[in-house]
Amino acid sequence: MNAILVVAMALTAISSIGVVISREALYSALSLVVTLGMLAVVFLLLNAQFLFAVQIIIYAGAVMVLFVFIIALLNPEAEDRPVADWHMTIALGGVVVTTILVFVAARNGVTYSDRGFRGQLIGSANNPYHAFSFPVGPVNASGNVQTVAGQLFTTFLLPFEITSLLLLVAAIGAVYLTRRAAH
Amino acid sequence: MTVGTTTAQLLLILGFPLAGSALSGLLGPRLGRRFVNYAGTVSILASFAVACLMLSSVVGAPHGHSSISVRLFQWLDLGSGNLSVGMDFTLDPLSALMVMVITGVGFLIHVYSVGYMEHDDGIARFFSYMNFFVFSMLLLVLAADLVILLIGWALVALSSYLLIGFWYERKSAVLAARKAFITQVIGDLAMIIAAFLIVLHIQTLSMPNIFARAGAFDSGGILVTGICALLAIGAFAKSAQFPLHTWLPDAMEGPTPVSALIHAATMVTAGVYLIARFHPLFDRAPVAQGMVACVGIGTALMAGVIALNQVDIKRVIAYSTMSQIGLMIYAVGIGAYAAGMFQLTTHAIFKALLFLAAGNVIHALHDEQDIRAMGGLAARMRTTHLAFLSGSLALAGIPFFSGWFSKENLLGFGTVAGPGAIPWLLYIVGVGINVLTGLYAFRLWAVVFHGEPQTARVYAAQEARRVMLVPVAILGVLALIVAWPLQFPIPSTLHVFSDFLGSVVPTSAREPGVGLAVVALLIGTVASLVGAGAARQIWLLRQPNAAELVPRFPKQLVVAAYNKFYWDEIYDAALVRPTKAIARTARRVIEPDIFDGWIGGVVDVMRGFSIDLRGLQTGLIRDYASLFAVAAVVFVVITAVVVTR
Amino acid sequence: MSTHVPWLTLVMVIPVGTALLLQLIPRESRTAIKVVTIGSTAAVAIIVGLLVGSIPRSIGTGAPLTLYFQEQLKWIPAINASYHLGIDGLSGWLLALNAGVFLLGALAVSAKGTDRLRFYCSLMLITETATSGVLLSIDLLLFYFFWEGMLVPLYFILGNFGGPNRGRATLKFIIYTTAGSLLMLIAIIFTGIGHSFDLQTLLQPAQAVQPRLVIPGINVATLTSQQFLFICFALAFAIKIPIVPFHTWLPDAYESAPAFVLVFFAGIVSKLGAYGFIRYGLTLFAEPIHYFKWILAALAVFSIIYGAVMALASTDIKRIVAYASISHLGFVTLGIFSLTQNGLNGAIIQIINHGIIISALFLIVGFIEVRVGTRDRHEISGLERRMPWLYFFFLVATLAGLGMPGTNSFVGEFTILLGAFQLQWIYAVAAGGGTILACWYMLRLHQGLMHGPLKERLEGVRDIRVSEGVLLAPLAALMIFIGVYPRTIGDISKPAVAQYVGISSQTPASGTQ
Amino acid sequence: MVSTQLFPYLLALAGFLFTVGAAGVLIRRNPLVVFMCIELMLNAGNLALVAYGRFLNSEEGQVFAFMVIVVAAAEVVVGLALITQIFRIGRALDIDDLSEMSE
Repeated sequence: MNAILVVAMALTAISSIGVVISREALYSALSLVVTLGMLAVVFLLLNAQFLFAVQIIIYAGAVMVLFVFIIALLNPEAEDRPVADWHMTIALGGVVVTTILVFVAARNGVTYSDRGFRGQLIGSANNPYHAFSFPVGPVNASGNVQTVAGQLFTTFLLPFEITSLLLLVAAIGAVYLTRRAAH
Repeated sequence: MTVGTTTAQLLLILGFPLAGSALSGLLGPRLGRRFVNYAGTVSILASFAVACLMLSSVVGAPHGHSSISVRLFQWLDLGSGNLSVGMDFTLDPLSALMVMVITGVGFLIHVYSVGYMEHDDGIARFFSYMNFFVFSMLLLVLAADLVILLIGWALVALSSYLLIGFWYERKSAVLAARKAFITQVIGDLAMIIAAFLIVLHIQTLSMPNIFARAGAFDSGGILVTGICALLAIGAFAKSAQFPLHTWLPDAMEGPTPVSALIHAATMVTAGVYLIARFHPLFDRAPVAQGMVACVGIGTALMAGVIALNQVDIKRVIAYSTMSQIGLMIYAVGIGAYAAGMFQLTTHAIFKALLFLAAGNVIHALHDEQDIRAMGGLAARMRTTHLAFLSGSLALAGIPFFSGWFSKENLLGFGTVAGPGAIPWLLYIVGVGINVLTGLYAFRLWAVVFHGEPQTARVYAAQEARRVMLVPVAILGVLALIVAWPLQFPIPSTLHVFSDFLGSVVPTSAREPGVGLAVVALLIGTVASLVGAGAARQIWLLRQPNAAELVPRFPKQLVVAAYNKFYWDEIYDAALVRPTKAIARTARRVIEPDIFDGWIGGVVDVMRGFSIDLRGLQTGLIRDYASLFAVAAVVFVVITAVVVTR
Repeated sequence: MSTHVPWLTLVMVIPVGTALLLQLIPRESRTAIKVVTIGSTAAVAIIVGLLVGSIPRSIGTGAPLTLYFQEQLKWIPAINASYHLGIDGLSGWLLALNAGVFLLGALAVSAKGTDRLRFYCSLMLITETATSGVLLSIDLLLFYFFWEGMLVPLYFILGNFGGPNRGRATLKFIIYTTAGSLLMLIAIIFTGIGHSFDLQTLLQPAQAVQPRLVIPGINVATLTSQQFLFICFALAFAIKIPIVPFHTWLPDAYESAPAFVLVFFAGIVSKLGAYGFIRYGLTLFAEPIHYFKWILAALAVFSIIYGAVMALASTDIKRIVAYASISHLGFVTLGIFSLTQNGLNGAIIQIINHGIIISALFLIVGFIEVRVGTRDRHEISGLERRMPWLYFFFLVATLAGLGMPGTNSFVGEFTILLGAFQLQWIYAVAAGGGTILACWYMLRLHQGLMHGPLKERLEGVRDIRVSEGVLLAPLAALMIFIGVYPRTIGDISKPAVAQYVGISSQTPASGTQ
Repeated sequence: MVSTQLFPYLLALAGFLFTVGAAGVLIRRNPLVVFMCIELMLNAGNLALVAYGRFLNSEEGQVFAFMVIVVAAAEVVVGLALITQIFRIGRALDIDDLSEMSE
């Protein structure tokens, strides 16, 4: 399992670079498909079966199809080059610095509490990560979808309903925008 | 007297004028002149009728029970130790007397006004204001709580303001009204501060309680002296005493009935009433009393001198009013409260009479007020002339006219005002004022009614209509006889009046003995007769002629007296102009440069910053996003690395 | 009234709900829009009237503050911020004033003559929700939310419906008030974080005397942290009232706003600063307020006199009224910082009075401006002949404005001056001098416009219409009624004031009945 | 079973994806690609949520990730509609050209 996870993670990282550096929008889109698919695998391995399904259905099935469709429809010319001035420096620096920082922080168990940022050594008694207990019980008992749904429709019902409203608004907005263009 | 009937009487006596005012004001313009004439006068008559009932119940009350207080409702109550005021009214001999004067004289003046104002469009407004004044004045004299008294005190000033400015298209009337009002507010403020001192010291503003607890103040102490001095300032403002006297002559811009009612008979004497009412405090503050007496006699002297040098008929009478009230203030200042109130009563009658008679003259001469343009009216306006003569005789203190009784009575108390030179000096000046009064009273009478007519208008003058003549005639008779059954200026002879007031204002312990009183009476009477006789010589017989006499006096004195001793100019230069200059400076310099300026300085600094920062605003999303990213990373680094450890 | 119904929430929700509802009405049905707006504000006014009427007259037993009709829900539990509403004798009266001025504002707006009526009415209703929220919230954070929220609709109102100078004036007002309230936000966070934002909870423990903060390095003792926090609060409130050095937004904003806006803008918004001082200054900052009362009371006296002097110097009739407003609000401030029961009761009475008087004065000035076409006091005279009814209402409002005994503001000024006298007699005397100046400028304004010969240009001026008289008549009636029977306000404000004074003097509110 | 040792790497991957997405936003000109990069950033967030949820033994991470997906979908719908619009009125698909704020 760990091996599969490592491979999926590596593929995610590589294909994400592809999204940014491909010159053609279509290649970017295809790289993104890979990234999202590999992320779905990561989700599955992290016991998030429901999200795995959602990721595949919504991203691969809907969003990316839409992207590819639009690209095909508009057929934009190939970009010559990405911007290569100081923005590039910031971008590259940001990628490196942030990744390392996050890794170091996570590795050292830096947490935020009401007393500010605090670092703890891994394995110490105060480190919340020294003894993970996997949610085997509830997942095995009722299945991931059921537990997530339980949360979604009880505790987070209001945000859930609000997102549905958001979707509706977005749909109406899209129709409205494209309809006006017809005139 | 029971509380129930007293409450009913109070409500009626206050309600009639108020209702009359509302009816005249609201319905008057619709229903027309006839309605207003009736609404305006009948309301006061009804009030007068109730006042008579009231007086009879006060007179008929058993000894020691002639004072009754009622509370209509609690006005404001902020808890113990704080402000607590009731809408309280007291009916006692003092207030009953004042109510009689206000409604009685007031009614006659209202009737007179029907004739005087018959050609004026604003009759509804006029009667509305007049009735409102009567209501306010009644509120003032009936109030049993200092705050309620203050309300009445200010409302009479308001009615006075409205009536002085009645002919509002005249600039001078408008200014006079404002001046009167602002002067009154200065007095109000002094009284309000006096009220604060009282309530903070003895925790009550209810007047019966104040008087009952007057013992809480140290006799002659600084506190009670301060309170009395402040109350006296209020009284001075209302009664046009120096240094708050300048509004009264200007107030003659109002219609003549207004001058008669407000600026002669009732409102201006409220100061005397106030001091008499607060005598338990004044009795404990001899320094304040002395100040009051000095101011009173000083004003009386100054006003008398000015009256002698004025040429406007109403202004002469106005200054004479000021002078007479000065005498009353002097009386209450030396503790002769009943004597002061007696003078107040007779003065209300004869001074209203003089004003109304003068009003007849003015009316007949089509608004001519300069006495140099009159003369020889006696033959053309017989009744008015007789009435005016009666008023002048009373004013001058000629024996057996009402003024003689009251004024000699008052001056008699001056002989025992106290040890030392100053009380005697005041008394001597008081006697001098008797001479002065005789002089200006008969100067006016002689110049207006005798001698050769000075203008063509005089030849065309006709006697006033009956509605104006009857009130004048009634007052003329009253001015002669009203004092006879009440009080004789020698103690322990006839003292109905002082007995009547005795339960409220106990007769001063310092009462002149009979012998001293007779001597004082003779001196005073002789002085009055000398003044009147001299006036007859100078202005009626013209031997010697006034024109010859005037140069014998210092020229500056005559000019200064003609210019009212320049008090208006002094106040203008000392108070009005500096305030205006400060206001101009505030508008031109302080507001824009300092108060707007400091905020402007902050704005300038901010603007400098923003100009520096403008270089970052390229307008490209990309640049903004980059900056955002850098800032985010920097923030994370700072928090993670610096803050953590 | 039943306490099971969330009346206070209703008071807040009705206006904003109506504002949403208005969007369903077509823009063109102006009458319908106006009627709905009036109906909504009237409904709020009725509810508030009943609520205020049912506030008990006796000293409450709730600790530390007695509040009625309370509602409490969790809002942000993590930082102990709650949706806590309640009223007492103080906020009750302000709420009544609030409901009254907005009803008046709804009545005053002309259905025909106003551009974008629906937009305006919506904004006005949202403002009402915000001002009600300021008065109702017991939670500091909630208070701040509404305090700032009020500025949003006001910005659009002033920016869209003002006179020629509106851009600058609006910006000045918004920046001024926001600057003040941001400092207050810092102080609120400092006060509440890690503890609670609920006023009731914050007041529970006795406040220990805090040491003065020392500037490190030079070792100069400054003020305690409490005092610094109070300064932050005080600045926000002082700007809103405004007290004199912070007042310059007011004349500009009042000058540019039309009368129907000023009815509620001048009627309630500036009173909220005074309310804040009593509700939060006296309770949370008992020690600092005693420390600073001398300077604040002195500033109040200066406001009284300075406002009066500026009113004397102005020729624009609207600016005169605006400066008069500054002067009157100085009395309110003086009453508050007398820290006596008399002064505070007077301040509450005067807050109500000023709302009534200033609304009336601005309406009158507006009516005159519309008819005459100028605001220069020298250009207008002798209107009494043409407009007797307006003259009457103007007279009553003028007299009330100058503190005439028998009108409402005499009650307020008398009690305030009494309180100030208890604090320091010289303050009362100086403030009393302000009343003499008030007399001067108010009478000069009134007489200048109404008296004197009628200018030829003004021959055709008409008296106010019935619909305009209907606006002024209840105001004039209230001015006289409160002057004759001030217990109406005093009885309800008294127990609340006793509590605030009790808290501010660190002693339990004792029954004075 | 996934080793807990991988947790820091998962978070690092999330950070990496996020910054790569951000870099794309910064350096790409084509609005379509910029959109894809935003999707990348959103997914980075999702990954962090899911990873934390997994290791803190809570479903809430997934719930939030689900909502993020919904929001992302809504955003894509509107965004793409806008892009077609821009294309239809005949403007080049270049973010710098489209900026109205510069100059």
